[in-house]
Amino acid sequence: MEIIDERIIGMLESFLFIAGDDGLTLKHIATLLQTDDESAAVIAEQLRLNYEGRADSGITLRLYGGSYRLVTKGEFADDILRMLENPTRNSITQASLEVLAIIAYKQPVTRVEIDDLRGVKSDGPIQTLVAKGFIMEKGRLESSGRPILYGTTELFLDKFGLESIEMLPPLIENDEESFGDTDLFMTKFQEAFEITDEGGKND
Amino acid sequence: MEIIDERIIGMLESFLFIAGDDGLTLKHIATLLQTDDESAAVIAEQLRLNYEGRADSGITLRLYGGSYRLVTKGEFADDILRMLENPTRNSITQASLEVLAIIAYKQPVTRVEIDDLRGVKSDGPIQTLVAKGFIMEKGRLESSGRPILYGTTELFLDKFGLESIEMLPPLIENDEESFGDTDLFMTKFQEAFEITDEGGKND
Amino acid sequence: MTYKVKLEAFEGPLDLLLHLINRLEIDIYDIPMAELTSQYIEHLHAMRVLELDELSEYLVLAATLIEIKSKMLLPVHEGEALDDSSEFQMEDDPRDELVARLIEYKRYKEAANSLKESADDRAVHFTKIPGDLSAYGEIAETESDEKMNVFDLIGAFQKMLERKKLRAPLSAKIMKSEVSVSEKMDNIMTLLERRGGRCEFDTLFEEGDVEDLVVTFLSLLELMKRLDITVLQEDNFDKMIIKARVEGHYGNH
Repeated sequence: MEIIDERIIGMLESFLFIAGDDGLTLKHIATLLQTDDESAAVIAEQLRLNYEGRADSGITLRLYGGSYRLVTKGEFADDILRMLENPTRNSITQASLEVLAIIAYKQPVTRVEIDDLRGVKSDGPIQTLVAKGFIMEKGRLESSGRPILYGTTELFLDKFGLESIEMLPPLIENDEESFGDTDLFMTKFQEAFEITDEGGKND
Repeated sequence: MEIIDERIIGMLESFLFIAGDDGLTLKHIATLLQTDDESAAVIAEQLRLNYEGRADSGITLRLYGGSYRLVTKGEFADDILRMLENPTRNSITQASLEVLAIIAYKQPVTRVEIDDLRGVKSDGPIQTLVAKGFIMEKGRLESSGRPILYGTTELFLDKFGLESIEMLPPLIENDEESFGDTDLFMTKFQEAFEITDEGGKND
Repeated sequence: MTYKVKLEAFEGPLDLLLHLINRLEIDIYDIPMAELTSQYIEHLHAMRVLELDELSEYLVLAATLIEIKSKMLLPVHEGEALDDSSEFQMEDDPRDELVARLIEYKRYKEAANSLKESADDRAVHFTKIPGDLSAYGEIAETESDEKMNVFDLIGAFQKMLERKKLRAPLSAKIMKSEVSVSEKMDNIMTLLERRGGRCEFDTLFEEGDVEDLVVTFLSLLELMKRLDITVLQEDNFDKMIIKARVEGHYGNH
């Protein structure tokens, strides 16, 4: 393995420190370090490993929405929250979350499609999500009425801890098993027995 | 020498990191680490020594005007100049964007109000935004000092593709969702059932 | 008899239906329409006391359920096969469309849960305000004519609100030098002295956070009580003026 110059890791840290909440894209890091994207990624990864490996480090490196950001380590969250008067954690309603999930996976998508999928009107949640900066207009559908097409924002990726929209976990495809715990249990039970059976045949 | 718990050094780093340019006083650090001033000073000194001893660290700890704060190491000052030449996306910084958002939504608004909302001085971004022609003086507040009231310009509407300032999407300022149909639903639901229950007892 | 309905907020008719399917341990691929429909309608009855906007949406689904149920009661027209291909045309199950909708909805409901988890994981990491680069020199201007996005404004605003939540306790709350009421009373009297014994009420409230303002106000009340000051207002809605007591004058007694 190529040995990375310690100084360049320090340099990256100083850049990221200044960038703070804005973060830096890989491209930007490469420009600033006067190197190529690939090397920049290696250096960033080394910085992350340094942070993770040191117990006396309170910060670490994360990639959210395509931007590398320094953030405090999760283990200090309680200590930090202790200082807050009224720590309000993500207060997002189930309805808004459902709408957000539909938009995240199906974007660009119209309100009518969302309504149809949920079986209820979604105007309220959509308005909330726009105001929270999680979704935005991504143009209009070229059909009668030219309805707004919604998509997610960078802030959404940041606040939901996603590197990019491609990094969304896949939707559960055929979830016959997930209907009812009994079914799941039975399936697992059967799987277990099939394995045992096969094992027996091999003897 | 007393051995300092590595975790508490990390914790201090995470606090200092969040505090940013404001830094933390020794008293404040002692409160946060739940220890006395003397120990806090020892821990801070250890953190500083760690930074200074590591070539791969881009930041260090400084005590200015009674506040401890994290700063980038002096040796990277020249490299940081490259950040000036390669500002992040758009040509408009996050700070300017914030100030612009405040002015757009709260206009007419004074500089003091903007500072209060942001928690940092906003002179720089305001100047930039005036220079860019996005904001302008919209009169003076009739109070002592007659501070300038800022508002957005036609150019702002044009650049952001807005027909009028009323076309700005609505904003939510606290975490509560104002579209709390679910809560209302639950309350009414419970009320309804309490009534039914009482009816039952009377039988 | 009043039936027991589990008090749960449903996100809509499909959500209610999923809830019933789970609770009744129904096989979604072989829904007993009669049972599900009656349970669903029972719930609607319980909910009818509420004047919900969404009630109409719940009713639409009720109609669909009833329709499916009745279709399933109709005799299957067996002798109607007109050509050979008919044997490949499986009899359409009237429940298919509903099942497909339910499964689709459930997928997104689960995705919503996983998003929530992901957001909770993210929420334990805090970041810092970007450093002020102008301290290092002039920031290069990359003037461009490109349109800006209004949604970036919202994002910037939301980020700022979040940061403020962190900064409030860090900078203001603990670090602030708390001024006591008695100290503030002294300050006010000194100020009045310097200004020839009177000043406008408003000038005392020009700076400081809420707590400072409250302390100032309490100090004024205390000073008024002690008759050290009097507060005058010449006319309705006029500016209020604070006057220091002139030695020897104890009110109008």
